[in-house]
Amino acid sequence: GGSEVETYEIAMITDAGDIDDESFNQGTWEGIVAYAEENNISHRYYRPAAVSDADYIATIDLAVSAGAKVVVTPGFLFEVAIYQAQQDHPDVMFILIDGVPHAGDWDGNIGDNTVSILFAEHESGFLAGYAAVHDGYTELGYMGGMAVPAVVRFGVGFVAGALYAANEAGVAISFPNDRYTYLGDFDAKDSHKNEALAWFSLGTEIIFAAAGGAGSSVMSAAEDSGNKMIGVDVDQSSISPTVVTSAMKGLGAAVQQVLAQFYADNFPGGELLIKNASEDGVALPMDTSRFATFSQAQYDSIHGRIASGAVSVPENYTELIAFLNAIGQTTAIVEGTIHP
Amino acid sequence: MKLKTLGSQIVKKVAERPSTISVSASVLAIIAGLFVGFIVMLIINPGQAFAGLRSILFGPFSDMEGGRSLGNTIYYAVPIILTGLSVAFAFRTGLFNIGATGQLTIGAFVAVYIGVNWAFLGPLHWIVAVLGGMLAGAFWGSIPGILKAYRNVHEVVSSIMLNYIAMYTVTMLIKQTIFNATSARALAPETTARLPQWFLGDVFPRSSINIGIFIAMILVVITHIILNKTTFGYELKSVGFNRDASQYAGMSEKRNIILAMAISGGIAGVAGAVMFLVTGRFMSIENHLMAEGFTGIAISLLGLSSPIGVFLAGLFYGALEIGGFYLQRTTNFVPQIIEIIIAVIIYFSALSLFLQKFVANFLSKRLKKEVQISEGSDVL
Amino acid sequence: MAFVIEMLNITKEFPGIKANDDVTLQLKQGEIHALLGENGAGKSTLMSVLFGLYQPEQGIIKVRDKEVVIKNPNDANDLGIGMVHQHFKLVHNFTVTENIVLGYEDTKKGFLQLDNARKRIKELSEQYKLRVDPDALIENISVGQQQRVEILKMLYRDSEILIFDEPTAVLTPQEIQELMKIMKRLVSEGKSIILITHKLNEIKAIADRCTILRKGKYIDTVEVKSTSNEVLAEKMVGRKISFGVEKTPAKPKETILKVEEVSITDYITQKIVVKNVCFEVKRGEILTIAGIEGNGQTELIHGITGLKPLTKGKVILKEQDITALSIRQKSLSGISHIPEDRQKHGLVLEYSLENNLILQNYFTTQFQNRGFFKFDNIRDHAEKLIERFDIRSGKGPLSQVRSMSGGNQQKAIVGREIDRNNDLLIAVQPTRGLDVGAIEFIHKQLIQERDQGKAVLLISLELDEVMNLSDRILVMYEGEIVGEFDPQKTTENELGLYMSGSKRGKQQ
Amino acid sequence: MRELIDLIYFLFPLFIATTVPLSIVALGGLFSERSGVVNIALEGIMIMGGFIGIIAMRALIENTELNLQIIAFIGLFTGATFGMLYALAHAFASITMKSNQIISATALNMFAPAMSVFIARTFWNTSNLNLMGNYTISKVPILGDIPIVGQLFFTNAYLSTYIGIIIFIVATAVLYKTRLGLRIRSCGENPHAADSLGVNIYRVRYIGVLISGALAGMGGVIFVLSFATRFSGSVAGFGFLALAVLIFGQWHPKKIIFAALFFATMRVIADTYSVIPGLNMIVMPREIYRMLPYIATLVVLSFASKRSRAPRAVGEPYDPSKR
Ligand SMILES: Nc1ncnc2c1ncn2[C@@H]1O[C@H](COP(=O)(O)OP(=O)(O)OP(=O)(O)O)[C@@H](O)[C@H]1O
Ligand SMILES: Nc1ncnc2c1ncn2[C@@H]1O[C@H](COP(=O)(O)OP(=O)(O)OP(=O)(O)O)[C@@H](O)[C@H]1O
Ligand SMILES: [Mg+2]
Ligand SMILES: [Mg+2]
Repeated sequence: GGSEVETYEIAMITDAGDIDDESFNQGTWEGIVAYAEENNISHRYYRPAAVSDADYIATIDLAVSAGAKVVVTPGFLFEVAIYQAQQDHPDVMFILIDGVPHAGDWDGNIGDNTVSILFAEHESGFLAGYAAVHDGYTELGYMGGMAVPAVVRFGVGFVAGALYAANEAGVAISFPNDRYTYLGDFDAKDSHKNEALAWFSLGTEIIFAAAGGAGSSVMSAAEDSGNKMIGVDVDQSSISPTVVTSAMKGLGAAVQQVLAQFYADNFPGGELLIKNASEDGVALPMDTSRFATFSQAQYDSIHGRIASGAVSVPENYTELIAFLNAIGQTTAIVEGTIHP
Repeated sequence: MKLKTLGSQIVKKVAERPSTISVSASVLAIIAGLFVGFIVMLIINPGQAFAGLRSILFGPFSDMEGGRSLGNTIYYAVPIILTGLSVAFAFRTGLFNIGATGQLTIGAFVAVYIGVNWAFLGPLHWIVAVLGGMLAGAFWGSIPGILKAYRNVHEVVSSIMLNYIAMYTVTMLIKQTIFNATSARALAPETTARLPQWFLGDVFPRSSINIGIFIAMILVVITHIILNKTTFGYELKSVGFNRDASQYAGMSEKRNIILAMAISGGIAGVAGAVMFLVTGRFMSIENHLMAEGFTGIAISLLGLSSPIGVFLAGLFYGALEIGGFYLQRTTNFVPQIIEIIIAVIIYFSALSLFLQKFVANFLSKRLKKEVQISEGSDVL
Repeated sequence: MAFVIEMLNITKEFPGIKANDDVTLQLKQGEIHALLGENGAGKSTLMSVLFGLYQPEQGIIKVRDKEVVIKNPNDANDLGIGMVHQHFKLVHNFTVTENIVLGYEDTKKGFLQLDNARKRIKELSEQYKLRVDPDALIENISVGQQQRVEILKMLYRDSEILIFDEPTAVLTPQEIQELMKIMKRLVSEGKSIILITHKLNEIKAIADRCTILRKGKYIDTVEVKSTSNEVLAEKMVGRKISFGVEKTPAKPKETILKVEEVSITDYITQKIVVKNVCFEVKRGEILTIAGIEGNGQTELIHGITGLKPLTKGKVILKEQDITALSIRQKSLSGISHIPEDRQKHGLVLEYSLENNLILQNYFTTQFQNRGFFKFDNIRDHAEKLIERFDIRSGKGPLSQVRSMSGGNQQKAIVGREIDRNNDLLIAVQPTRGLDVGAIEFIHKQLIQERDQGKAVLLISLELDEVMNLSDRILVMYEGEIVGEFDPQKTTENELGLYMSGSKRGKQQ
Repeated sequence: MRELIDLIYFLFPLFIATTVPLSIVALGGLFSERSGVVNIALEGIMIMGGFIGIIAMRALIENTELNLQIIAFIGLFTGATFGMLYALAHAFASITMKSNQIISATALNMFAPAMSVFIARTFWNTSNLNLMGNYTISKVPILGDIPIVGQLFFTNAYLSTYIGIIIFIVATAVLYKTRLGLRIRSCGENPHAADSLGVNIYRVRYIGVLISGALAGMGGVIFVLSFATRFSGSVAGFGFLALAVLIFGQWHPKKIIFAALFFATMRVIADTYSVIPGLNMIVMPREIYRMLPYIATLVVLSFASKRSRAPRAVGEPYDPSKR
């Protein structure tokens, strides 16, 4: 047919956010670009006309009709769409990040032409909380964007890591219920900055902001009040001197790895890949972190313990309570706060 | 010969109608907007500009397998037609409803709430859900109406406030009543509550089209009749144009202001219901005002605030959306390009009075007769 | 004799109508030149062309023998042309001073120097006896004072050519006298004046020459001294006109309207504007309330018709207490009302003429069925009234009322209200701004209503009208009825004394 | 007592930080609407001004060693300039072309975010333009040492606060004490009167709209400097809030400042309830706190609007032949 129209082998579909959301869309896309440019493969991203299963499916169809051999979709919002698409396009490979395909019933069904990648955000959050307390911070706060699964895991892990470190170091830290919140959106604005300023004025020394663009307002608050914050997803140290460290997840690396497998003809179709500490899926950027005392050795040690399973990081409220009970710590945070 | 004169007479009759001129001005605005969009595309990437233009022009026919693109054009148009109609109705009665987005949100919530919880209604389920959305929107719309009628509060400022109040209220209510905690969004309405497709499902099998378009058409006809054929519409417009004279004529200006806002809000509420009583689309708890309400303002004006005009402008908007979507297949343009083009078209349609004069001059010359333009006074 | 202004062969078209068709007007230095014509004849349009508000399609304008193009009022001002518009052009929430200096401001380093202006305005107003408070807000002063502000605007600019578009329509007899004196004085100082008015005796009293327009066309320019009123009127209307209304003595029957001890307090100023007013209007009579503007007549009528709440008292219509009824109910129980402010209350300017003609009864079964309009009936109704009341406009029933001339707007309201055939007709200033032909016609209509057994309550500032039409006269001063008179047994002078508060009698 | 004072010292700068952009933009809207042109494009103009202003500041930071406050000043100036240019489009449509003022403004509101994201993506590959640096003035020399006042106004403040105060004074003076102000006000109330006195309605309205563009453009930059460390194509609805503040303030400069301060105060309190004794004891969904400023504004409005009235001619294109 119309051969003048260019084709693209690797396609990505953005979810509700945009390509530069500094979250899964951007991380995923950067991975694709890195791989594709290195190997000279055509690639592009598509934006659905609206946020709904039908629109996602239409966009996947569009990408396939434009020659996509592998379609990457970031975010759990794609679960139902991929469930459908993996049947409609048996010759196309799908990489679903942060989710597992299902028919709307949460009964996971990963097709032979699909790979699901989940990240252990709770382990990343854990590392951040752990490092912060060992670095001497005793008053911590957590601001998530919205209570979507990945953001919940970051928060739960962060609380667990902080209290675990407090236990280890024998310091008393406070993590009251009102220092754990979801902002309600991912935008930079005065409200978020003011809320962060209020926390700082109440003695909070560091805030972990897993909130996309809203993190920028937390940074601004930290700058104005001479406090610190922790970035998320990617290394954010270059944006502001207030960023002590960032709870990273290796989106790009994971995507590149699976793409490489695809082009090496060993696409791990049907598999669920869990990118955790042991898979180097989550990490803190120790080179650029601004720790006062927390050392590389300490980091390597805790990272090892998590990777080996010696420390099993909780990923939801129930697990968090059990985890804290086991180490003899408590938190005032109530379940309704974590899962509003 | 005779036939020819008859033909030219008809042409003349049509050409002399003010509506002909305003419509052709809108068409000119669209052409001008597309032209500027084309220039923008030429500047960015000359090689693809033509492909881009083609894609935007023929967007609704991009993917005709199963009538998908055409069906989706209509599907996307429906909420915009409805919010446009909501704003237009208020405009015609002298009110600026900048609060359609809030009314839409409240309407959507109530519709989805009914959709999730009242499955016992069986086949009536979706009807009740839509009506629920309408009533909720009407309630929300009547608040600025009441504040204006009794407390002289300017409807623009109260509507802006109520937009945010609606947004937070709905976020809170979703969390408390129909929350899907796993995905941090509202639950899906039951199948019985989703808008049926009827035969449209066979005509456009691969698209998302549903009977929302019929709901929109019914409301277009009803509002057209109310505004143009009834004493009720006469009163509403009178109050909008001249409160003092309406009072003198014994009309209840307070009641009419409130009713106008309630009707406007009710239509926006239906828009909310129609948007979310579908498969695979969920109300979010993200604190964002929904864009459809604001787009409705533009569409209402592009349609010259007349129900039928809004209907056509809404369809056109749907076509642009689809065009923008399929633009991604044929070109490399960043998706924002379509938003830019839409904005440019809206801007040019603002120049319609100028364009009308242009058309009128042209016709006057051709017909050698004075041609009258309607200065759009019934717009505001 | 040198002409200061020559407007030669001016043609100005509006959609559907040639408002000026080959009109010529020549103004001599130092004269008062009247411009006469029926409502809609094109007088205001011609003056707007001279003042740069409209561009003519054809014709030229010469100022002091030099051909000029007047593109906007600025050009007109530069040429020394000033204009008092038919509908005042004042910014309602500005002070008198601000209104006068606007566009001609004195500034120092960009800052307004209002003090100098205020001084100058005080001087001017003393010099010409145009009393106004320079610091009062326009919305708080009377129409007469607003008129003075308009004149002061021209004097402040040292305009040499002054256009007055119907300046007397809204003034009391005393104010009109004053204004004439001022005009005479202005011409004696070498200024030249064009005066538009429908009142022939004003023309007779003050004008030197008079140009007459009819239906947009130039008819004649005459020397006023040597031309009789009858001839003027005939040239203007194109037929003979009878002055003075023929009417038989009234035959009052039972009481239709009874107003008992009505008082009204103004909502904003908290002043008592109507005090304990009592009167009756009977079937078959015309009762007039005379008075100078601002003495509570407006509020009294608003109180009777329901536009304003009463603080005290009762309104009884045909023995039924209607005090507490809604406006609609009052109107339905038998009140027709020609409102004082036609553009504010009487019309929806954006609607077509036919839609305005049903404003008071669109809801009746004549025009609707279950809420749906009967368009044919509406059109018929409009055509009937247009015919009967000679309402002229560009596009008949479909004309937008905003585009109609003031006189025709007024006729539309009068027609609408009379046609409703109610027992009580309240007519507030029904002929304000109308030409003699139209006035004659409306006066006849009012008398005919009376003779058919209606009760007519007339409010008028025009003593002529009051004397000619009334069967009984009440004078209102500062919210009170200060006297009752029989027109046969009183004089304009006596009424004037009561109206100005110099004399007061007892209310019967 | 001590705690209360500390609380005030803490909250006061936040009130000011939110009040300043709201009131500057609302004052901008004031000039436009007082001259007779509705400007609901404030949001779009803020975005455009903010966008270009931030680009300019980034360029200066990268390429020069200028003091941050000077850079901020240039940024504000650039934002104002481009806001003005952008508003020119609105002026052209609504004044010269006599078009519907709401429709052209809506177009501007749609265009700005799309265009800014589009340009940023084209040139920087991202729509998030980060902006390094802390723009607070920790203490103004000398003035900062004045007891109480110094603490409240001259420590931890933004340059924009002082600019805002100057703008307020200048705006009030221009509107009420100058020839331009008199003419602007007359055009918004009765353009026919102004026209008949030789005032050029079109020119005056252009000036009104351009002033609104300058102030809104500057407001966009202030928004970014005050609340974030980067620009990403949004000013979080501040343009619409400023419009609301303008109406709330009944089209009067002083009342606008009060309206902005009231709204900002409610908004800050809603965001910082956790530090406010009493409020932090009440357990309520956070959405209720978030709604507070809007509800409070509605309540106040419904008691304070009895005599509120827009400029009479606002929204109507000037047509000399209309009578
Ligand atoms: N005087 C009349 N006589 C008969 N029919 C009429 C009359 N006035 C209006 N109508 C009917 O009402 C309809 C609407 O009139 P018109 O086309 O002027 O409406 P409109 O204001 O343009 O409507 P919209 O709201 O669609 O813009 C016309 O099609 C006509 O049939
Ligand atoms: N702006 C306009 N648009 C359309 N028609 C107009 C306009 N201005 C005036 N006309 C028409 O032109 C004619 C002349 O109007 P004009 O106001 O000049 O009359 P006039 O002699 O001043 O009458 P009056 O004594 O009632 O003031 C009228 O028929 C009027 O309807
Ligand atoms: Mg129409
Ligand atoms: Mg006239």
